[in-house]
Amino acid sequence: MTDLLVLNGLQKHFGALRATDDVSLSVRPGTLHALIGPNGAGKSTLIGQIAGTITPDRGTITFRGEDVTPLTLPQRARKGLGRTFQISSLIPEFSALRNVMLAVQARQGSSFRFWGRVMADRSLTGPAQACLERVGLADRARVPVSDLSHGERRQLELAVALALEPVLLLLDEPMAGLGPEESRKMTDLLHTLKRETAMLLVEHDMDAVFSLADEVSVLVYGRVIANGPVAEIRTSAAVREAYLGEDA
Amino acid sequence: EGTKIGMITTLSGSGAGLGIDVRDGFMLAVKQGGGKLGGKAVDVLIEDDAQAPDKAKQIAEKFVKKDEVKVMTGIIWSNLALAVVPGVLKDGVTYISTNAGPSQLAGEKCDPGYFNVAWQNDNLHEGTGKYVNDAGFKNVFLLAPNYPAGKDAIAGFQRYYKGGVAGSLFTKVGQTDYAAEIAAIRDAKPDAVYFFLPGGMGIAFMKQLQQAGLKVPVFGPAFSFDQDVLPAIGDAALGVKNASQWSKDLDNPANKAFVAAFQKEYGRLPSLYASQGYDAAHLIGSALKSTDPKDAKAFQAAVKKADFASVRGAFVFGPNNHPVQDIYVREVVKEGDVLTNKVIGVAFRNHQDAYVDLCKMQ
Amino acid sequence: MDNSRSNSFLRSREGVLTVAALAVLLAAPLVAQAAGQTYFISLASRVAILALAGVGLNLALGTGGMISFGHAAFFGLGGYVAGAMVFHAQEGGRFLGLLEGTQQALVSWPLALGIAGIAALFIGVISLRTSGVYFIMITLAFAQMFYYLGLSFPTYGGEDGMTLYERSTLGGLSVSGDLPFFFVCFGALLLALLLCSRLISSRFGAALMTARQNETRLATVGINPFPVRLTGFVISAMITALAGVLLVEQNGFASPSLLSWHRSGEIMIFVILGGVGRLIGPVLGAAVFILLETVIGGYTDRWQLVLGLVLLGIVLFARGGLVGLLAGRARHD
Amino acid sequence: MLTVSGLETFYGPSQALFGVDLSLQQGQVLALMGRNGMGKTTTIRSIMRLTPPKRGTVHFAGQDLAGLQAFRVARLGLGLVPEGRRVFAPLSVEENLRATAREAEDTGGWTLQRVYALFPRLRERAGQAARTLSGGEQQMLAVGRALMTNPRLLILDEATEGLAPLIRAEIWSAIAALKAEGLSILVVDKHLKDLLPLADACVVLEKGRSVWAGSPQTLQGDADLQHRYLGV
Amino acid sequence: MSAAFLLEQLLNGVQFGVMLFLMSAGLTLVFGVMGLINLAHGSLYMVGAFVCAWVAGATGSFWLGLPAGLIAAAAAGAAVEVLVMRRLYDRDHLDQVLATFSLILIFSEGTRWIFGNQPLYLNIPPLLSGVIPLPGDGGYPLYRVAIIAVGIVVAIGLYLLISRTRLGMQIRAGEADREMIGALGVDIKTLYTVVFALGAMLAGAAGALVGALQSVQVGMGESVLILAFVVIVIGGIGSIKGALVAALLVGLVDTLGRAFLPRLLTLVMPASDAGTTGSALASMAIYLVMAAILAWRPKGLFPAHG
Ligand SMILES: Nc1ncnc2c1ncn2[C@@H]1O[C@H](COP(=O)(O)OP(=O)(O)OP(=O)(O)O)[C@@H](O)[C@H]1O
Ligand SMILES: Nc1ncnc2c1ncn2[C@@H]1O[C@H](COP(=O)(O)OP(=O)(O)OP(=O)(O)O)[C@@H](O)[C@H]1O
Ligand SMILES: CC(C)C[C@H](N)C(=O)O
Ligand SMILES: [Mg+2]
Ligand SMILES: [Mg+2]
Repeated sequence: MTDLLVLNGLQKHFGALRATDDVSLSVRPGTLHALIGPNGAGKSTLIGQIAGTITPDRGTITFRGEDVTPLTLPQRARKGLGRTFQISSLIPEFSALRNVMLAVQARQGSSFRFWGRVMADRSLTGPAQACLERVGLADRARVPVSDLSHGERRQLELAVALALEPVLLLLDEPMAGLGPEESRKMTDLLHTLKRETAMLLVEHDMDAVFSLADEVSVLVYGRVIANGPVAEIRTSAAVREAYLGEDA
Repeated sequence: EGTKIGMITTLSGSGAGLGIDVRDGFMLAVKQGGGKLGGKAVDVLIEDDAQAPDKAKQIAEKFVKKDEVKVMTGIIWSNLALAVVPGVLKDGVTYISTNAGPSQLAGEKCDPGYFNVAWQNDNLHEGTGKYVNDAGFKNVFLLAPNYPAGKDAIAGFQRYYKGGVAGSLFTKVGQTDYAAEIAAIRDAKPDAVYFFLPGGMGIAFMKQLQQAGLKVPVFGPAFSFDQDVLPAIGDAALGVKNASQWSKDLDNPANKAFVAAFQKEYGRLPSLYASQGYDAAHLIGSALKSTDPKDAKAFQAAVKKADFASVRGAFVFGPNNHPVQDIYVREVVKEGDVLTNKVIGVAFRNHQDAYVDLCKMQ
Repeated sequence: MDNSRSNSFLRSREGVLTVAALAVLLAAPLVAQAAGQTYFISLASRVAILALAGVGLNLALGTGGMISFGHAAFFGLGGYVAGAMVFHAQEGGRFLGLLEGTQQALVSWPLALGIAGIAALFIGVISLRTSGVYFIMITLAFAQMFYYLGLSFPTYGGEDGMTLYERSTLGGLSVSGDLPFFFVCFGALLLALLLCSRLISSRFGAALMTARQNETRLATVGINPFPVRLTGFVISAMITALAGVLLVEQNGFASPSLLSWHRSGEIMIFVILGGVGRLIGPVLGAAVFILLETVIGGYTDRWQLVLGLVLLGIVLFARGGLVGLLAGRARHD
Repeated sequence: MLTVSGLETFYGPSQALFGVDLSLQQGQVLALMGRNGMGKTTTIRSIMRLTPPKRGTVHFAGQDLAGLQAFRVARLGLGLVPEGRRVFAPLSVEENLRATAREAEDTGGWTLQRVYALFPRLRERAGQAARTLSGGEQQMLAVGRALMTNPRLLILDEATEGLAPLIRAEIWSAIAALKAEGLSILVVDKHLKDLLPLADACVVLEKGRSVWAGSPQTLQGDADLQHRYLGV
Repeated sequence: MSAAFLLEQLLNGVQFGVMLFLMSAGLTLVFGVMGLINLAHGSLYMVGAFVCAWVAGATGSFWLGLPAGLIAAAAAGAAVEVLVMRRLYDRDHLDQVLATFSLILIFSEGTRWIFGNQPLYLNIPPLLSGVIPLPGDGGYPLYRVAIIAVGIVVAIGLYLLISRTRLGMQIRAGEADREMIGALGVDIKTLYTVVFALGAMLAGAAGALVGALQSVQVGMGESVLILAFVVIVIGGIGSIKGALVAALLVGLVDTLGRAFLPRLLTLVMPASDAGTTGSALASMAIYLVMAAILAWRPKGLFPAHG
């Protein structure tokens, strides 16, 4: 089986700074690939390039065998690249349900219908409600985002991404700001999701990373310094020195 | 309850000075008559058009439909008059223009219900044109705003000025910086400048011309040098010649009384706009004496006689209901501290506008 | 809103307000007619027309977050095209050298909307590259170009404008009477409101509202914001253009003041005063503004001062405009 | 040094705090704990008078803070590292540090050089706009910015959120150093493992009330307590 | 066409640009830095001009009128900030639009009430009333040269104030996060009142200086206001440098367009049409330029962010 996502020699400079420095890496289907590294290592920049918000200076991104480097953000999303944001990015005036419905609608590719009422449209509400159920927000469907707590927003963020039925899900620090209990719930949720979609996870919560990941890449100063299964990374002296410290 | 007269005029915005003078002149006459014109009680409804055509149109509609006004007056600007007048005439209103005198309404679109008590737009420009021509200037620079009355101005001037044109520029309406135009004038080396810039535009132009140290004789219609702008222009205006159908110093009893009363009432000298408002009131009064505007035919016939003592001296209406009158040449002088105009000659006697032949209403 | 929800909208305070406002607007001219006060019929028509212009802008501004300061361009363009057709029907000549004039509204009005729509498409494609205040100003720039074009277009009178001596006829119907014409205006307003309310709750509406609130989110789920915005902008422009058409028909007069930035500002004031993004907002805004202007103007020369104070009071003390004051904050699903 | 009693705070009509009491001695580290949404941030906002409390009192160094505007409270010597960083996005790193800096009353206060020494990464990025910093870099900047006001009481609300383990450890050792210098500190943080050894006292919030106060040793020793209030 | 003519037109463009800069600088400060849309900025310009003209008229001295105009504009600005704008910082920009639109109405009618309907007289001081000779037999008013000088000094001063001083940092920080800067001990309310008054004072300065060139009348601020917005948008909102460059650009485009477009068009069309078409095009020129620049750089020439 070919790799789902292949990054080849990606580079991104900001002035003199090499935020991404010749990164090559691949994500296999059906796996959860974690990306860790110190603050400012370039993880979010890398996610941005894969999703399409940041244009790389050089290198290619191949997704499901196709070169997606020239595609725009929405085009990539339609090819099956879903993402969540490090800082929640939802539609504040909409209810949780409508936030997810928008994703369902996008997947159906039907945003130029002007007359029918979305709330009366079972082909939108049905799947959206299902996604909310999966993340445990079913009973909060009609609550506007502005009234949701921080943790609930992170869950909703995930529900929106799920509604796109992505082939690969890009997750940027989904645990940030969650308390111990919510973190554990989120980890459980990602565990069940692992069965359907491949994921690229950026996270500083090592408990979560080590319990979820199949494979880990370590990014330092824009470069991949290590790559391999969890056990290997965990014990790598270089990784300990650059990132983990005494923590793990 | 007296006869209703609807006055639509400009009382706000940069053109407010003109409308306020027309109104004050008109209301002075009403006040002198003790609330009556021609012995009949009148009820003057005054509304501000803010110099916007559609606003004027709305007010006219309200006057016609709500207040059932049969006589209207007061509009300052040609574009507003063209928006309002044809419509109200259809509704049987008699319209007395106090200032706007677009050529269309003097020519093809003339109407028995429309009278202009001031002048046709071109008249004062024609007067200055004649004077400049007679004075022997051969190479004049022309300046006017880029709008229809501006083009009428240039056309009117050139109808009687036969010399060469050193250059001509159309400026933006409401423009206040004329540095670029002044440089162009300097560069063209004309022997005189003719400009038509009413209100604040003229103030700015004259001041800047003087500041630029450009010593060239300037001429204009009275609009560029009347009492509403002279104090603000300052000494830059001294000695400038301009043409007008009226002047503060015209020697007739009506005018003497008007100027004195106006000064007493409002504490300032009247402008030609004020004189036009005052005349309009008396014109209406003269017709009210014997008729009622509800009988439009009779009323209009009475208006056409122009049987009142105009502050400009005698005048009659021509076949197109526009004045046949003398056009004077004035000079800006200083009386004590006050800048004002003095008649120094006559450009035309019994002058008639150029569009009368296009008017089918003979 | 599904069906049960649309009923709940009608029962909500905002719904009641909407129905009440429209009922008053409809009833006023009927009462005026009965009382022989025909002037109030034209006043009501004008309220309906300017409200319609506001409804158009509200779609771009309130729903789509595109603060256009150039809607006078569409308002005036619609008005000028419709006016030009009547003008040519009366005075001969051809529109743009191509089309014979006509007094048939069923021909000239759609033509006016079509041309305004094309202009909006063109302006939108360029302007939507920008956002925020840059968008405000680039739309103003385009409107100013149209304004100066109108000023110097001698065929249609330049600054003098053009006077039309008769209204267009609608099919076989004459709308020269005040009351029939009011019904046309009111009908147009009602249709536009219906269109907007359906649009907002449709799939397109969801995308358009998201484009306003969170553009990245829209792109991330795979919807390109640009065509969504552009479509919203064009529809909005065409609604406003219809208002321009009606105003020219009502006044029998078209002039560059239709295109001036004051006009854009005025339409925007209606929307803000009424309540941005609220269905009935522009209607309330236009009605209150015009009434204030007429009433205060009747009492004092200093009406601008009083109007200014009243408006200031409303902004400072009523969040969300008049609708916000009367019906509370907006509810969404 | 800081005494809070009976704090009740509202967001519009909805009440978030229902009675919070706590007190912090000069030179102490106080850990404010509780699950998500229990009112920790709101307590801090109430102390700083960013969201003025409806009832209850706050005294700092003997002074009643009632009626003061937030900037006056800050000038008394409260330095805030807010939840979610809130660095000044368009300003450069150095400008962020300098804009609100206040001189220390005595020598040995915080200066640009000392902050850079604490976070060398910030020195590297000194001229860069804060908006383009990585999440963790922004967090360091927020801490540095608060230190530059030379506070007498440092308030850290989730200051290690999103930091890499190594940096987190550095921040903790920096906090320990500050404590050793005698600075009073109020900390909210979810990493109990790091926090408890440093704390002198703990207060636990639940649903807007302070429900437990005691020493970190007691808390650490009581698994039931931890589970009940903190979900650990 | 002589070289002196060209030079004079260039100077005119620069002078007009500098005047626009004075007007725009305050606007871009208040808007880019404080996040406020202030349509009433033109009214502050008017206040400056009226008070300057009135005091100069009463005392006979422009040099007393000028500071009076500045103080009056600054005071009006401070009052507007304290009474109105302060309540609108956390509101939508559109609320600010409506509020400041109301302020225009209030200011215009209020000014008319106080000063009457007639334009006021304000002339340039004798000290500055000379003409500087230009090559050829041209000349250029000293007063306009003085305006250019004032503009340049203000530009440099403001640039330094905003980008180099701690006060400037605090102002910019306040725009980014008003609550946070307060929580760190800065009295942002007072600071903003001061900045607003400073912006108002610059507008008042522009009004007073220009009042001596033009007519001082109600409504004088309106057209300048639109141009000032054009300038700050072309320059990039919040950027003092951008405002200066854009103001000069707009000043030159407008002046040179008026001076040369009608002539240029005579090459391709009859002279009578060229006059009208040329002046119509000249009026449009700055808007064409703005649309082109924004289509090319959607955040203006010097985007302050990013
Ligand atoms: N637009 C930009 N301009 C300049 N530098 C930038 C820009 N965006 C990011 N950087 C820099 O690039 C580096 C990588 O940033 P990035 O956000 O990818 O880090 P990260 O690995 O996600 O860190 P964290 O774990 O702290 O979120 C940082 O040093 C950051 O300051
Ligand atoms: N701006 C706000 N408006 C309305 N309610 C709010 C606001 N901020 C917080 N709340 C509510 O107040 C309560 C306390 O929130 P607070 O942010 O103080 O909790 P916290 O303990 O800091 O949580 P976390 O660990 O998630 O930061 C929560 O129920 C929250 O939903
Ligand atoms: C001031 C007037 C001379 C104006 C001119 N009559 C016009 O029609 O616009
Ligand atoms: Mg990151
Ligand atoms: Mg918190």
